[in-house]
Amino acid sequence: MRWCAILLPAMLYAAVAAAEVPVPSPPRGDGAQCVEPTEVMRRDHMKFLMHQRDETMHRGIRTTKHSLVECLSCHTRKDDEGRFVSINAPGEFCQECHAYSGVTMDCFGCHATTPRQPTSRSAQSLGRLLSDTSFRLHIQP
Amino acid sequence: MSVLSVIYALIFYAATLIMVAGLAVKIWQYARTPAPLKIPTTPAPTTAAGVGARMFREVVFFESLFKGSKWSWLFGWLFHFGLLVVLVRHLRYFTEPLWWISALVQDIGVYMGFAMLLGLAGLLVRRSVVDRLRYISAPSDYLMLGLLIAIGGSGLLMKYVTRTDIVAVKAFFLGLMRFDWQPLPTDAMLLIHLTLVAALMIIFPFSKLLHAPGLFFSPTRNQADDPREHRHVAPWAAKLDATRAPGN
Amino acid sequence: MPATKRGTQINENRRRWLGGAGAAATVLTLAPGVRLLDLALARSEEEPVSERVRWGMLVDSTKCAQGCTDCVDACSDEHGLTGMGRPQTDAQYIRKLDLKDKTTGKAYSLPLMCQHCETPPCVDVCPTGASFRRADGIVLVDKHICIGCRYCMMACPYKARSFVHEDLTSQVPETPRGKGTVESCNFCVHRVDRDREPACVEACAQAGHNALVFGDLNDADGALARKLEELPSRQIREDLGLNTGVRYHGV
Amino acid sequence: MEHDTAMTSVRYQTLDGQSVGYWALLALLALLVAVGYAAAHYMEVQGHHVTGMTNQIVWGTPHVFAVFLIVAASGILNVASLSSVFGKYDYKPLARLSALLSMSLLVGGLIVLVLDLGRPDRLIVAMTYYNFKSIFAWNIFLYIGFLLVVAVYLWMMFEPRMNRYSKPAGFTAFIWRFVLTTGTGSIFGFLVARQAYDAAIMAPLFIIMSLSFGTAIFLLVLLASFDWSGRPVGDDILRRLKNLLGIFVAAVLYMTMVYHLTNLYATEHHAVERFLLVDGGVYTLVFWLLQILAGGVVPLVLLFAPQFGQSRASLVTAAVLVIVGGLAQIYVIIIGAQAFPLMMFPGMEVSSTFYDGVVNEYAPSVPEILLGLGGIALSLLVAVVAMRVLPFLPERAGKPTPVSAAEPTPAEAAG
Repeated sequence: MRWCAILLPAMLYAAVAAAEVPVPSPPRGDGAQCVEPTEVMRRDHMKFLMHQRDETMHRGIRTTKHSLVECLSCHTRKDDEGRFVSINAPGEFCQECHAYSGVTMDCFGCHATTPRQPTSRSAQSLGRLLSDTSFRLHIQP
Repeated sequence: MSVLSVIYALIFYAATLIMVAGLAVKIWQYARTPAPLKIPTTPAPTTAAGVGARMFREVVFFESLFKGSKWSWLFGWLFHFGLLVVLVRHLRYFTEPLWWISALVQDIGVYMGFAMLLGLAGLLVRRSVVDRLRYISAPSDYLMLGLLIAIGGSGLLMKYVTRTDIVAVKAFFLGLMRFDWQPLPTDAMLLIHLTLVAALMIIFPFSKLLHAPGLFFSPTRNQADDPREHRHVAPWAAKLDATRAPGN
Repeated sequence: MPATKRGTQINENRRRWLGGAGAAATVLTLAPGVRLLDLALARSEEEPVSERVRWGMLVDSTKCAQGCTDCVDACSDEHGLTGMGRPQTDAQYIRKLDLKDKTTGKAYSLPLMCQHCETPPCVDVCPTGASFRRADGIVLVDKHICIGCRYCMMACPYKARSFVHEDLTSQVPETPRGKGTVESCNFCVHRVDRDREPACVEACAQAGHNALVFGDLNDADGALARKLEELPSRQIREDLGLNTGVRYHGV
Repeated sequence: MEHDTAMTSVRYQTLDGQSVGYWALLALLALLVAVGYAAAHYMEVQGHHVTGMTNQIVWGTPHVFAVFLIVAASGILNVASLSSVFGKYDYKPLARLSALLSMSLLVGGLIVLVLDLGRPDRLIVAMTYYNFKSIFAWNIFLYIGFLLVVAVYLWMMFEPRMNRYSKPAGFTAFIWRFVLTTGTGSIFGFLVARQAYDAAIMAPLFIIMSLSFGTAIFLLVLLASFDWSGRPVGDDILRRLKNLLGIFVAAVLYMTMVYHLTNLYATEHHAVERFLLVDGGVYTLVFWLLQILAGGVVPLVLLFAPQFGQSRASLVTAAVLVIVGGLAQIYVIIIGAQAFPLMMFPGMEVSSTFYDGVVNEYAPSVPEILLGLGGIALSLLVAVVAMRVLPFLPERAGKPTPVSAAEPTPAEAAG
């Protein structure tokens, strides 16, 4: 009798709760392969970003393998009007998993959330465009 | 689905069942245990509302422990408060979408993890250094402290050293709750952490950790000091009472 | 991808782009003589900045046109500094100063920005080390560890720093900047690391003033050292002995 | 209830804490704390443009309150030091209260300081990244260390078995608080950039300010907590505290004078001195009217002129004025000094879009003031709760005052 009292609600719960498990599905990046295996990136992407951040900030090393700008260039999507969507917008690459796991990102208070929007550039800033990594990637065939 | 995932799924079903059922049995037992006399520790409140307030202070601030031993109170409260916040933080693995309270404590929760360990360390030192405490300490007392320290330690190690795929961990637990099993990442530290937690859940209904529900059934705390205002009749005594002649 | 191969690729892209757009003006500023470092000194991407180089600048006030704000505009554009219409709290990395000698009445015009001191007071006072001086002399704020205490702003004799007073959304990829942190002129470090000049210098040259000369103070044969040899120059608040990286001529 | 091992046995008791007045006070303070926190939250969410601060005046009203509280925290420990370090055992019954207030004021001040940071969420960064050349970084250690040292000191005083160590603990706390206030003063003393700072005298000036503000606050808290809980305060102890306060107020005036005179010696500083003392508008007014007159001269008259003698009302008024004057003094030091333009080009008129060469404007905003008041309320709230939980207050302070001699004539006071 006692056990029924416990098992009955459990079985009822099972009947109600049995459903698809929500799992985040971040959009795929542009390239064929990320700079590290996916299994590694899922665990340690922040370690790479932190390392790269200190190398770049303090030692002026601007290699692109683990740079946030490079992440953006692969993982930002464009909307119907051809403009980039912020990578931390709901459903976009970064936000999808971070919202799921309750992790707040402290990157995008400061860092740009899209590559340079090509349409917003004036002719004056051609020089800057030329050196812009993300721009370079997007004009590649 | 790996064998490991299946094993852990079964372990957690078993652990949950044992903990819930065990607690239910214990609470049922506590609730039926007679309290034939009014024995609140005085000074005690004389009204039900007063008892509620006293119980609140007892549960939230550990009032009687504070009056009894300042050091145990300090470390004990530090541990319990830390544990509370850490548990709320861990709700993120079981709720989708995230509950606001869990989102709120995400940042502070990490530091509370350290506070929890500090409190446990204090309690352990106290138990092993103070003579009269060491004398009354049984192996199970150390086991509980050790288990909690190992759980906290492995959790923090996962946060700072060997990380795991927490998105997959969440999917695993949501899967358990929805009977739609998902694979569990096979990181050693995660498996250690989860094994210890399952062990704690299984031990819980057989251990001194029962003070958590037990506190609410403690007659020295949950009774109003009103024997002059109301005659106290325990439920089992009421039957006897009814057979007695009125006016007697 | 190996650095050399990647480098070639960039150049190919640049060439392709320039060919299409015909933007000759930008190429002019990269003409011979303006190149920042000799090939011998240029570092590869993996190599950290070193003390062999000390970046500096000479401001020739005699060539700086009163009322011209090309350097300021270029800076705003380069770093994505969009004003909020609140001049007291809007960030300025570089500003134009109008000076008038009280005795002679002679007027001067010059740009003022972070002076990239050799011994910067902002670096001394910063509690977390967010304010730091790179090996090559560029003074920066590591906004990752800046807590926004503003002690550096109290300590800077040039009022070169700004505090970000509000949420921003208009950042450019090269200059991350955000609410609650302090920022200042960084000599366009992202450009310097890619062997290019700061935006203000480029703009000044484009406008034909050539009042700003950027270069390596340690390179005796470099453009900056030669210019410093040729023109008398001074440091602002020389009395503090900060050995600034920015020098001024004609004031 | 505990017994002291001192020659005269002192009995300490917790506040009863059942009265309506107690709960009303608690509710008021809690409300102020909540409002202060809401103000800080508002400033953080909106960004600092909703405050009075700008890129020209970067430290504003919250810093005035925070520095005031931190400085006073160090000075308020003086009462405890008098008994532990200087052997004035008449103060011994008040040592616990003194130590408690020094901790609670420091906590209140630090919270205000932290909540006014651009990134208060990064407090942990301030604890994990250190630049050991920074006086701010030293101060983080000094503040945390002070809290620990005073906590140990309190433990020694509370725990009968530990009483014999309370003297060395008190001595450590005594030294520590001098170093702490030296550190606070040096934040300004080593700033070469600004005309009004860069003066070594800032450290001793801050130390003497701490003693003055701390004693004033202690007097008010002492009288309030004892009166409201029906504990008698003897005139003898008040007379001692009154004389101490008077000496400290006079010393602050003297050190302020020395600060300005040394500045005036160097001709290059005449402009900033002229600004502060003569034509600085609101800062000149605050300096002369609030800092010097209300916060210095009037309290001295109230404390020492025979007409006011031993009246508790005049003592309370003097202490309140010292606190007002103290806030005014720090306002002038922090904000007045920033209002004066940086001197980069001597002999030149300077103008720019970045407010070079002009006196900078600053007006305290409501959220800033609420945050500051919230800090004061938090300090008091901590103290009021602590007094109820642990026996901080003795049953009486000083020797019993004969009823007939509650208001002795000046002649009696002198005798």
